[in-house]
Amino acid sequence: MRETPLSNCERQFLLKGIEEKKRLDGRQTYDYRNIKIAFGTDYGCCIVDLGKTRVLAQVSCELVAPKENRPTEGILFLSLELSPMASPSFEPGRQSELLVKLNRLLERCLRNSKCIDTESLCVVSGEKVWQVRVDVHVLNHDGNLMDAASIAAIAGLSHFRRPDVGIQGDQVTVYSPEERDPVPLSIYHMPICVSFSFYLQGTYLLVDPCEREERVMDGLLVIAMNKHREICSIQSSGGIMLLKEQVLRCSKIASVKVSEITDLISKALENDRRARKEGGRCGFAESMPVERITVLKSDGAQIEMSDAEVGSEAVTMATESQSAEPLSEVGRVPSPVVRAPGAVQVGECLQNAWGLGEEEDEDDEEEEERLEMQEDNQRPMKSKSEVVVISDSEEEEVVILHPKKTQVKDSKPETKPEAPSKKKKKKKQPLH
Amino acid sequence: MKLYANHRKNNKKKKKKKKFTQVHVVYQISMAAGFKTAEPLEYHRSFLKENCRPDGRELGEFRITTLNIGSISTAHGSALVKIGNTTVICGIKGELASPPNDAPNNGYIVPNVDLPPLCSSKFRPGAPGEQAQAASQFMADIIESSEIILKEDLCIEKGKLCWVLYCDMMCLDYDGNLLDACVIALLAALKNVQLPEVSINKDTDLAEVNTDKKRRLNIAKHPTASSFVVFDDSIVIVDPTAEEESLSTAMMTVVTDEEDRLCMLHKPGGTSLSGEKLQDCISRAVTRNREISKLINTVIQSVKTHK
Amino acid sequence: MAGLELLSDQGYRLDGRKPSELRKVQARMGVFAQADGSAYIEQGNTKALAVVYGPHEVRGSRSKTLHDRAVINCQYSMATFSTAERKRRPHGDRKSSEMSLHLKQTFEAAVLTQLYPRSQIDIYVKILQSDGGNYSACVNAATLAVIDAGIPMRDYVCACSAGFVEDTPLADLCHAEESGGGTSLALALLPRSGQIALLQMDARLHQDHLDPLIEAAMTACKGLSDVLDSVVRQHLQEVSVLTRD
Amino acid sequence: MKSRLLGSTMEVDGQSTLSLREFGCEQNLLSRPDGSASFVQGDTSVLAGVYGPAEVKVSKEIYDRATLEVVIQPKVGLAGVKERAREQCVRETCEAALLSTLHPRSSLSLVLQVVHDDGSLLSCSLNAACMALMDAGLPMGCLFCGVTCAIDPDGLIITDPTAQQEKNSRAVMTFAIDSAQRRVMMSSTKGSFSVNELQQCIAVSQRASEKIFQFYRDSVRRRYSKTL
Repeated sequence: MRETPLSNCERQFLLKGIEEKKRLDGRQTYDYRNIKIAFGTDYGCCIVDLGKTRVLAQVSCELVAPKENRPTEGILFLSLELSPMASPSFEPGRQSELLVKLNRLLERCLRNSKCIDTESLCVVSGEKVWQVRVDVHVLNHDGNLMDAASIAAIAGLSHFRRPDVGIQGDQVTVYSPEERDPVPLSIYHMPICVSFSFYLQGTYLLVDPCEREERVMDGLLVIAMNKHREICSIQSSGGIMLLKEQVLRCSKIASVKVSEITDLISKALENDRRARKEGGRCGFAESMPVERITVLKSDGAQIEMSDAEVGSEAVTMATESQSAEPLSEVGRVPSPVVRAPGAVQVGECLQNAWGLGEEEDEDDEEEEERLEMQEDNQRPMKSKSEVVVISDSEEEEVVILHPKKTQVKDSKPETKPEAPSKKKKKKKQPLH
Repeated sequence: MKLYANHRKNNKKKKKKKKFTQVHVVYQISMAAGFKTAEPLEYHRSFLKENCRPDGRELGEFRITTLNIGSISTAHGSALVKIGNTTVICGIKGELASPPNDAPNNGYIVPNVDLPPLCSSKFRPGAPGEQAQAASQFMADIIESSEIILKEDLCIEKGKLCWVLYCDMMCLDYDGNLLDACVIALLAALKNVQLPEVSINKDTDLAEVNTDKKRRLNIAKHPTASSFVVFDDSIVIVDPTAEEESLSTAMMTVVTDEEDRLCMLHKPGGTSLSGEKLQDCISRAVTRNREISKLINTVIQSVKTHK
Repeated sequence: MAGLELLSDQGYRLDGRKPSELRKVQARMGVFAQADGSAYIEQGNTKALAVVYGPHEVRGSRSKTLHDRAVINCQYSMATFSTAERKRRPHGDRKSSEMSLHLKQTFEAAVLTQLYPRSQIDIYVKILQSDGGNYSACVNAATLAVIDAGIPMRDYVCACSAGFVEDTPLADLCHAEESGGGTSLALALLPRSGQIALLQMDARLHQDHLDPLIEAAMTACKGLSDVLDSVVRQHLQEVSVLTRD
Repeated sequence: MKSRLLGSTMEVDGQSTLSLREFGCEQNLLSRPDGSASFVQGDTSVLAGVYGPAEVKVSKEIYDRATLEVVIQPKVGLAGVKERAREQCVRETCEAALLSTLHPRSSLSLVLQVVHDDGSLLSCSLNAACMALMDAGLPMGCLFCGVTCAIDPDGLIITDPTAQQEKNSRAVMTFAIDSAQRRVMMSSTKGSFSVNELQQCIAVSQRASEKIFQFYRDSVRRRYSKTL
């Protein structure tokens, strides 16, 4: 499905608004939309809402062989998916430009800035290391996917706990969460992306553009930073002309935003930790906004089965006694017919078009002749394969085409050296 | 021409047993082609009203099922099954591998269903389509659910060496009821499997294959499948052809084993069925299991006696 | 830590350059006869070849056509022998497609695309030998090729990389300096207006150091633009000598 | 942590009661899709989004009804054969319920995202799908819901099992029940079981479906309580 194009008047309306420092949702130029961070019951599962944009991240890990040139380092693998749920223009499994761009940005923001300690993920040098995999799913696209994805990914990584391992000799045991508490990853710093969109040849800029604003922008500048005011990645995209001063100004704004968001993530992590410690409920089921009119929750329901049980028995009983049912022909099992050693047939209705059953219609005399003939052919072949090639299959065609021959015949040959042969298949084709 | 030949034969059979009336045959031959193309659904309905089907079968009747085993000598086990025109060939190859980490005394069974473009114009070349993938998953589920072979039997040395059985089922001609044919083919091929004996040499720690000594697999259960389609939300027919499948409103496959236990009741959506109707289908499936067990036993017997 | 190796006490780099010194640049335009524009550039040991076709009508899917400007189609690839280890996939992996995307963005900003509505310009760039600064070599080669094809641009687009070691910005990084894991910045500049067509930076750098780093890269770009300008002028002279009878 | 889950058991011949875990649903929670819903059963949670009726690709066009596509996104990794099989089950169930002949030559797409799997995933997916289709306002002949039953090694039936219960059980069956006649629309089973057990599970599912349909009704009533 293609994206609905933006009309010219809509475009002009948006741009005019931006010129007058007004945004569609009433935000100021440098405002972020509301950010909501929720964690699932699994470790490393995190949903981030940035306004209406929604992103789900799941961190998982497995033991793999390390890369040859880095035998003592674990692997951080990032994969961002644009789910077709997020926007009608996203097709599953397509490598679009946007997807490549987001994936590379995420990789550079998290992996190249070394946000987690990959050396602590080594189990046996050169043999087994942990591969930490971050799957980011975009669930609803309302602009600024990059910021939402980076928040979800880093929050997921900070929340994640990998199973503990023990090494005895060359035996590596992975402990289940019941045996030993899983261990968190060691996070060096938390890089977070901040996006700036530029309008009217770079005269105006907006922080955290929504989907509409993204569609009229000239270009985008993404700055990834951590709260220590270290820049982890910068990327400009789209055909914009930036001035150095603009870049420096953006980096200043970004540092403020990043420290706010970092605090928010820490708070969310702290809340989740507390909830888990107290044994209270956590997970998405608990973060459902019950007060909303579109939400309904129901406590577990009991199912009364006292009377229904009789019903089900009745069903089994009733149908078992019904022998007149058209489908149940219990008790009458037809016995199979051996057509050749290794080829057996059951069923007595119509023949298939391949010709395997058609010999029934032939004369018995012919049958016997053939039997004798084939007995010689068969012996040497039996050991290898059960398929016998019949040499004189031309006759069969004749048989089928002449109704006379097929009239008087009731006795079926019980055994008959016959099997599907390639030659026959070919011969039969003109009949179809 | 083919049609004509078949119908004539049906006509002849009628004298023997069936209630196939003369009227039907004339009707079929003269008007069939046009009516069938223009209103395929009506065409089928007019038969179902009379409790029979365009190819002369009753509602609960299977097509002729033919089984041939051991026809592929390069495979460790093989079987060719035809249900009517539907033809499926299954070849099983065993390979040696190290057992899975989480279950060191198990082997693997890897089923795969292939629907190549040659079997029907419905299928395109390239990556397997949804139907092929769903069928592969169905076969994997049956193997899992019915415990047709105990996976422990495939282990040679705990944590070190085991068999991987690659069961490749390929459809050569698609005329409906793929799953039944696949299950029969798989079961017969597994019964046909002869694996060489393998042992681990204690000194060298290497596997030694003894091709002279062959052993057969221990088949624990004998599951068979019976497929049904539903017409017009109420009429249930067994063993559908490709055309019946495409016109039906729902499909269902029941898998039972020789102890009459169900291994699978697979109904991927479609119109709903009541418990009673399901029960009918299950009863038919149970009978079918007997037929097929007999079929497989006979075929194995026939090979043995001729040796 | 890595800085100790990259910058000596005397303030010289691994290959003996001063921090702000560029590598030797050699370039030629019009290396292929059948292409509309082509150029070859060597920046130190990095060697790149760029070919331009177009503007021509839109090929492939018609839906890409833009009614008010030309479509720019870029493909970046690396020769299998260009790196120390043989490259398995010369193009099509995530990094290459990202690079193609960046080249496309850079030239969409620089080329006056609105002059060629409903048409397409192809820019193909191949790295023959890689020794750091792949992106900048590609942009510089492509600029020369676009000029060779006679396609109007706002200005030269010059690109250069820069790094940051021991509070000193280094211009035009070679492979050893790039792979050390330190900061590396790639910048494409339109030198006359001082506008940045593309900015990309990796690895951690304190915010306060951003200004000197960008400044160093911009100076380097301006230096490169002088070199490119002289190459173009020389090429024009050669061509005009040939055509004058 | 998971001990609070309420799936109690029933002996095959006993008279005890069965129960569903607590369940909940949020509709219309995503802004882009035409209909969306998230369904939660205990800890299992599935998010569904529906687009359509919309323009259809020529190659997928059906002249007398709408083309329905179902995509199931797993949480980790790419969709595999297992997801394909599930997609088929959900799609054919939805096709039977939807009155797709009212939108010929158009496309409907249903995307399901697994948010958390703690057992009964297929039934949760079906419920989420049904709620999302309702939210999208697509015409349906009937509603449907999914119920999963497990039979543990002692022959006890467990409704709405958790992942742990599913793992320990001898057989797991998932049924889709329609709201009009309470008949079986879809069935997907694992493990082996007797005919009697099957019929009992169907009966149990039919009973459980009443609770879920009641829940559907309540949530729709609540949702439109201001407008009605």
